[in-house]
Amino acid sequence: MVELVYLARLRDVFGSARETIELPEDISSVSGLLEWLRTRGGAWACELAPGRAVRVAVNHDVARGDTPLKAGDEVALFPPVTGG
Amino acid sequence: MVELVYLARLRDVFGSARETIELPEDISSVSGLLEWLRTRGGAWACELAPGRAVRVAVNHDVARGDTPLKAGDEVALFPPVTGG
Amino acid sequence: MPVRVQTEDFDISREIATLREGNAAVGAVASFVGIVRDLNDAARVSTLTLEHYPGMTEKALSAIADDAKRRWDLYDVLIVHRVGELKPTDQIVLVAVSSAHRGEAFAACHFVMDYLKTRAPFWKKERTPQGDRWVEARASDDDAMARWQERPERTHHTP
Amino acid sequence: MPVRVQTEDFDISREIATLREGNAAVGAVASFVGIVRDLNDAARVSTLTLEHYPGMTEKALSAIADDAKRRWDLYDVLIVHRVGELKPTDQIVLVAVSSAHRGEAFAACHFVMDYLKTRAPFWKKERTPQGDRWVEARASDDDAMARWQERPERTHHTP
Repeated sequence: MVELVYLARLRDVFGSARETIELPEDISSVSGLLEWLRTRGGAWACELAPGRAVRVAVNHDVARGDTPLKAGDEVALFPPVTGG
Repeated sequence: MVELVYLARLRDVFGSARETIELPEDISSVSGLLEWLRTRGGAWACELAPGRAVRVAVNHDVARGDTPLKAGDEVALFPPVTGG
Repeated sequence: MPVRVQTEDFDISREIATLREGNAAVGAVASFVGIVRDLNDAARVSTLTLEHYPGMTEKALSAIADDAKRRWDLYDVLIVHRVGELKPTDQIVLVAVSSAHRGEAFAACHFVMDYLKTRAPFWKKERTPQGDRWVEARASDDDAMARWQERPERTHHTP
Repeated sequence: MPVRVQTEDFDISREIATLREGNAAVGAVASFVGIVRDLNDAARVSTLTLEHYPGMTEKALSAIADDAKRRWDLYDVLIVHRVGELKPTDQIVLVAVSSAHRGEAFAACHFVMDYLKTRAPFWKKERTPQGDRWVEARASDDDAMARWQERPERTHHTP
């Protein structure tokens, strides 16, 4: 099980703040997860399309495409930050 | 008549905060005034010796050696500033 | 408490007094306050809602403060960032840095703000007469942060 | 009152509130507070006495503030400098700069402090266990000011 967290504009367009998913066996990294989410189509395919500015954090640390995933991780997806 | 103002350490060593002097006729600039003050000897000769870091202001504006002097001017002598 | 995320407003004087407390060697405090403007990208802003990612945000702010302490000779770094609904003229963020001398305090305070703008998970949503909109990240903020990587800005000693 | 010389202490929050008053376009306030340290050049300081040159000092501070306003896009510049007898941990000087964006505010605030240190007629006398002594000007302060003449530091637009 992996906990997905959607923040700010992504939460709005996905219509969901978080969900718990069973990670398919063949997915072991952030880029694999994004690819899998894209297959949901609609807002998922559009917002997570390659080249879109999506940031990912795994367990509260900034992650990259090759950051590995394992059961129990909290994976957050969010737009570029705009605080301060 | 010219009003001389001594500030900070210079006031201490000259033992005077201000004095009014009759400007000798042949003195028409800051450097002339300093030369003339040096002839008083003692602390005057020492503190105003060429090469010493003395700052001069005429009527509240920073002055240089060739800044002209005229009757009624307020001329201040002080060490480099140390505020802030 | 060098890093805080809160809905309540903050008092700059009180925050700086706490930052300096008990340290008579502090000679310089540089600080920055970010404020909600009534106009952004030509649109009237009536409300600004700030969202964060609890847990990660505090961690990111602490990392930025620690990074500043490694780069410059500082006594302390304080970051207070508000979240929730804010109005024009409301204070959003306070960064305050204490050190012996001013050069370090200025550089570190500027650095923390530049990093916070691009690294700390906060998002702004504006309410304008045209409706609600999420504020877009600015390329100029990336540029501002990038310059700290080019030249690590070890300031000369300016008391 | 953008420039003041006074014996009384100042409250940073109140000063910044006054600086911002009535202007909802202010998005950034950078400020600096200089503080009496208990140790200077390895000597314990018990009292610091600050002297100024009434008339010229206010004029010099106004000129520095005006210079900053010409160099950067600012709303306002405030300078408050104390004179008289101060103790370690007492506040000496406050510089606060308001602008739309942070880059301008930071640069201008730093600039004003660097200029003030070498151009504003203030003098410090320290009381130490070894007796009273006038503080000597530092070459590093001249260096700090000189860098603003080399590169006028037109900051890029960083909101």
